Amino acid sequence: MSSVKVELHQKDVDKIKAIAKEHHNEPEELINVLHATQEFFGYLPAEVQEIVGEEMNVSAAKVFGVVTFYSFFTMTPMGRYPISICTGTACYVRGAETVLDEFKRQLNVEVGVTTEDGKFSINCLRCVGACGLAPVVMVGDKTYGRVSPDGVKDIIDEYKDAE
Amino acid sequence: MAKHKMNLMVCGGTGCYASAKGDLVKALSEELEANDLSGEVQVITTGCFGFCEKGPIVKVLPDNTFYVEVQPEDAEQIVKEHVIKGRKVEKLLYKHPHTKERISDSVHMDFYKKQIRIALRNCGIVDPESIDDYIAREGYQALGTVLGELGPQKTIDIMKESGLRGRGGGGFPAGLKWQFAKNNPSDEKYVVCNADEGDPGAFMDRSILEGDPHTVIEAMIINGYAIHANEGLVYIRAEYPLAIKRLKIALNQAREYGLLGKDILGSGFDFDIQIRYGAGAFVCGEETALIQSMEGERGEPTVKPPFPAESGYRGKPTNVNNVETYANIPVIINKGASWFASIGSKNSKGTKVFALAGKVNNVGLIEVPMGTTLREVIFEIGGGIKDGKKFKAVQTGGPSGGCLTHKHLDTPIDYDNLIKVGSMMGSGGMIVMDEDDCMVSVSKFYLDFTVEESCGKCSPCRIGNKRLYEILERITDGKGKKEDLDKLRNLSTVIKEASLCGLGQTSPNPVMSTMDNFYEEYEQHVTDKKCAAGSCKSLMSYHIIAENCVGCTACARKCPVNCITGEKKQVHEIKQDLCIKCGNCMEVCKFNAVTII
Amino acid sequence: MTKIKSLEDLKKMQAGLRKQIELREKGENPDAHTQIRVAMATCGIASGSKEVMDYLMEESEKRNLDVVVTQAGCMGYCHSEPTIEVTLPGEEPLTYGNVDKKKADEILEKHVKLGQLVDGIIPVTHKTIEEKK
Amino acid sequence: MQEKIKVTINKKPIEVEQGTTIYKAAKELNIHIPVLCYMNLKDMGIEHNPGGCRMCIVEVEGARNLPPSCVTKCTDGMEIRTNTPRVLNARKTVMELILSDHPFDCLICAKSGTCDLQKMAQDLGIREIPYQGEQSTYREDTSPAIIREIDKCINCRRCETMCNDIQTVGALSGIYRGFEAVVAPAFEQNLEHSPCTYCGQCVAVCPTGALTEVDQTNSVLGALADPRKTVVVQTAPAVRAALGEEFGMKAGTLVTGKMTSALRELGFDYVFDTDFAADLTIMEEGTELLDRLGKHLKGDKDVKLPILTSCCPGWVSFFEHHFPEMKDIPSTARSPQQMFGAIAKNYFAEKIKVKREDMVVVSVMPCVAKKYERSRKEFSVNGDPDVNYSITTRELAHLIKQANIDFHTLDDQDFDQPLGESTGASVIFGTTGGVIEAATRTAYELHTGKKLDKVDFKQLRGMEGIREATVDMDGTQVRIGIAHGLGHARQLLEDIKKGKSQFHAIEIMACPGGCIGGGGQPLHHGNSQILIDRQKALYKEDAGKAIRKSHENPFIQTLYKEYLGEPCGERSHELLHTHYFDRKKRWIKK
Repeated sequence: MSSVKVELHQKDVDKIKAIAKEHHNEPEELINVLHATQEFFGYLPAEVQEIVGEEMNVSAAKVFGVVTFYSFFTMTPMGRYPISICTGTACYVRGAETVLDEFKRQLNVEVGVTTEDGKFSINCLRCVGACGLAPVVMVGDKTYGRVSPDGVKDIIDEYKDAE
Repeated sequence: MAKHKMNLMVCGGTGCYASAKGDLVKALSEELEANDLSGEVQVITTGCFGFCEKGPIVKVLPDNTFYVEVQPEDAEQIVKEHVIKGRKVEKLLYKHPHTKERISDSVHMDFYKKQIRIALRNCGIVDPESIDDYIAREGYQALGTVLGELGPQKTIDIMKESGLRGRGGGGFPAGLKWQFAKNNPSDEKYVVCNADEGDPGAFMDRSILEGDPHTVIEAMIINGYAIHANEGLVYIRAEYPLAIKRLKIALNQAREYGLLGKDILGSGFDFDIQIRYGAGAFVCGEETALIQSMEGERGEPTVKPPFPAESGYRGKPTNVNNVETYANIPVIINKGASWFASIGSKNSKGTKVFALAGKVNNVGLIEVPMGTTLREVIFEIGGGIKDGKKFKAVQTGGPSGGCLTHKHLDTPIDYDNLIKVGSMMGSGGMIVMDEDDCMVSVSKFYLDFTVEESCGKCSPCRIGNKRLYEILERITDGKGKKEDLDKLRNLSTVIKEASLCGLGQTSPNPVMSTMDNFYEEYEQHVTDKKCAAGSCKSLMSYHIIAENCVGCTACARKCPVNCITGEKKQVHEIKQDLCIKCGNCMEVCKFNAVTII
Repeated sequence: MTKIKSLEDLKKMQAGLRKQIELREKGENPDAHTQIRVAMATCGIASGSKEVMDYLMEESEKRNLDVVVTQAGCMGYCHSEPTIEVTLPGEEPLTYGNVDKKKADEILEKHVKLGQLVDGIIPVTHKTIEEKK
Repeated sequence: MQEKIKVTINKKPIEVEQGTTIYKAAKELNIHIPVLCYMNLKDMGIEHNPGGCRMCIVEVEGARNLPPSCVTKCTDGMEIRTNTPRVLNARKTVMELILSDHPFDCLICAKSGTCDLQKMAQDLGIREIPYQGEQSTYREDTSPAIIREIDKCINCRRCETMCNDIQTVGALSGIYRGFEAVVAPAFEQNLEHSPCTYCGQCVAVCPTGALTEVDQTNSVLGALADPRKTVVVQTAPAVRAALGEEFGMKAGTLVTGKMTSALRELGFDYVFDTDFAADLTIMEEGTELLDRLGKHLKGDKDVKLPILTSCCPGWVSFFEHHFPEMKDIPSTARSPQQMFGAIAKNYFAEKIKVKREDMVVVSVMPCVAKKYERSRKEFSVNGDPDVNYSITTRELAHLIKQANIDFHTLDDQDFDQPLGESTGASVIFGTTGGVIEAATRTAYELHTGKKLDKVDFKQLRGMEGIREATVDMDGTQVRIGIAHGLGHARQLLEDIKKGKSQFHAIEIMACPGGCIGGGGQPLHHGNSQILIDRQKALYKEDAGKAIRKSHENPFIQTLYKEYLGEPCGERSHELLHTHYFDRKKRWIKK
């Protein structure tokens, strides 16, 4: 997992400290703390993990071990419009793979990678529970149902010029 | 409070929420406001109605009108026509797929006819953000009975008599599990609700938490009292923001009412619940992995025994049940063990919620008595196969389950029967497949999932599943050899027998069951290098039938890689080395001149 | 918010809250209750069907009758508005025309409570409104 | 008393205590079940049984699956089979799977011959790997002391347990999941950028070639071949008690004389003994202790007590990383290896009229961290390190084998003088409790001015992780603490920080057992009795020595007279003392 080098400022460190404190600096709450931290920073760069570890009294290696175990955590910033393609079974049998391929083709990026302009990133997720709408694609919080490869362009266009 | 004459129940489940092109609740409320009807008609956001295929759904009560595929722009018509004039909005009623008749209420819809709702009893009726609604529906009464009359052991006895088995997958008798946890002496015990629904294609737990969070809270308190635990934890997927929000609201309401906290209902019993988030690891559905994860560790399972009932969270006796199991418990206490035991089959009592999805007309969340046959579920409730295609298989139990076929359609669904035919109940995913689905690809799909979700702790699962996947990939790529089939069998057996946890012990099920039921399809892939379902791209090629081709150039224009050549009005040709097998040419040809070989 | 201190408290509270949910519960299974449908099209409202509906709702609650009152569209008896349709559980529906509060009171007391027919029935040859359309 | 339960294994009945695992019950019946991840160092209180490798699976009558014998406990009436065709096929298949994700460079692997995986593949008669496919690959990482070639990792997680649970260093963790899962430092960085102390306990327990020490044997051979160089070798005390094992001798066989012969045969110009420097360490550290103790007894509130030993480089790294705020407490005395290097390259080089840059000092150590220690900048003069190369006991064995030396038939020879003379006190440096016992012998006499007759301080000996004792120095009660294994060290330091424990002096060794259990020693393969035997050997050598107190070593006395002046004097400070660094990583940008 490659990480982006970041410079942390005192206020970032204070924020992490505050989050850790909210969770009583209790090693057990590491995952909850990582959730809150990722929500704040958008991702979990190594420097952030180091401080989380220090605050939670857990080694950086272990924090990294936990971060890389769970697919929800990421060490690279996502695009401004993160595209998640559901590849749960219901979506799979209704053609999610071809939709995914089309997104990859049109944006020219692989899964887990952010486009050069920082706008889009593609991720796969397992079942958002909207199987009635399969195949399902999410852009940020917005859900698109019954997406076909033909509809991919429209979805991208919706965000392409948005700022 | 003003007396309401009418309720507009708007489904607030994720499925409906996602398919609405705007804020339906807001649109309806504004329309009512505009017509000065806010005092008489109440808009209520409820949990999932189950019929996700046709969402967003709005139900009008008390006249029980079931509107499907409602969008915000329909609000005006609903209010002006239905609310004011009492005329049903015809175009929003469900249309029977065969008779084309419009059906106005859920009672008469095939989708609902065979269902009995116990776990989902409040979904679609109560406002999940209102504890008063829940209390009005006998909510927390079971807790009162347990605390005031039954006491711990009698409660566990009722659980045992009811025959309730864990709904999370394994089907272990819940009462027995409670008994073990109770019998292990400790001054510190825990109750854990497993809401880490990770099975792709299953969303019953999420629907329950979104639609009726209090039932889970009530059951957890009962559980805590029965085993002498004072602390509960809900381990929930972080990907379920709505369920988390509603659960938090419900927890706060229960605390305000004193149903959580110290001295609950004057019984002297203390109990509270906290939330722990999952972070995207299927293996954390396994209870020992879940406990690791709750302790802030990597979610790697540990060897059982010791079971969590002896040594679980923080090394203390812990009882883990999943959401659906808990949702049954207050009803069992209220209506009695024998009532519950009268529903279902011999060794599987009560109902089971299934997430019916795939190539079936009525996708959605259903709750049927144990012992209902697959045929009833797929062809009656599910309305048969989409687009008039032929039924081929149904996959139950998710990545741990198997693919069943025609010959299993009349098998009554229960824990033991499904295992007998090589599948599993699992958490209740049920994916229907049609003639276009290649069974080798389907097992490859599941193995892909397992490989990604394996924790990597034990060798058979870590490496074995990867190798299984690679062999399947080879076969679907047309590079399979006859001996690969023997390798699949041996590997599957060893992974099943030698893996550490439930994930590895069941991961070969999709392979084994498809090999049992569709062996000829595997053989065909390996020996003839053919995929009859036409889904393995490497095993097929598109060709133009010269007699049929009129040279309209439609295919050539649609081809994304320009691999179709030929002048206008001349027979076209597909350059095989360039073709990416997207199928566009076949789709666009009006003269049936493109074929797959 | 006050804490619930005992099972008795809870039961009391539940009794108070039942009304809130009754409308919905009955609607879930309308066939188990007596249903009264009030025609509420323009013609009905003009001739006072709204008042009749309010009356029916209030009174059936006061008298503790197991009744679901709903509104319907025009039943096609504009000459006899307000019209209401009464369906006892398991029985065929019957339609009354020219219903005012007095008539409504009679229908509740006799038809709904005792199952006796009241004057003013419009013969519809046993068809529900829906089927007629 | 717990009741006994009856089980049968391969139809042989046995009675075992409740809670006994199938593996242990089988062992009692002399039924060997192969294990890869399981490790039981029972004398150290270390048991590692994640149940992950699945090599030890057995068949239990009535069980659906094949349970792992290392963690599955016997239940009454259990019928166990360890060798049915079903078990053997599964075991073989699992092995084939493990090998399918393992590099095929056995012949040139550093672990070849001592690799548990290789041996097991041999035992199972694996001749082909039917399940070939993608292999997981990772970046190789070479640090000053340890090489991580984790393509060879089989996820037994022993190293992780040693690093986190036993040593509490926290340099390693399981990372990723599924097929990519492996053990690595945070962010997959090199060990150098982690809090690793190079204690080498991960290396000591790794069943494959995934973790090995940096091999310096070629550099040593290069120096020996260079006619311009004078090559001096020093050997640490624990080496002589373990080297024989590499040649098939019983654990605890003392091979001091043979080792000396072998080193001479290899071509070293001077064969010296680190024990000499250990005596020197006692002079410096003992003096420091007495100085601080004396001030303390006079009521000086600023004096730093307890004094902590500083001869173990793993331990030094540990407090630099984890307790930097306590870096003023340890003794400033360099370790024996570094004292030796400094004396060799200054005093001895001068004495034999060899230029510093023409002298090569090689150390043979039971330790991996010594490789790192010798590379620390403060131990170099103008880029020339005081100790040029540090090789482990295992590497020395390789050198001897490479040079066709028949170790068994070598005669016993003595070390060269003057840096080869040592006392019994220095010999026991190699075991936990030894350094402080040696220091006590000298400190007693220097403090009281009386002669110490009974030199054996039995209360300081043993294998418990943390030991406490009080030594009566003619009325002055000196409280002594001992910890071995960094986890125990952490515990002791936390107690001191909290004010729970009060000591005057504490000895800490990074490795369980002290240097006898060092990361550079012949592999114990999970048999902790070996460490006990090595310990016994050292005490035996001590007991047999004519001189058993460091300050009585005549060559030490000469050294002070001729060169150093007095302990902790000016020259000593320059050559024999050091300072410590705060190595805690901080990212905060202002």
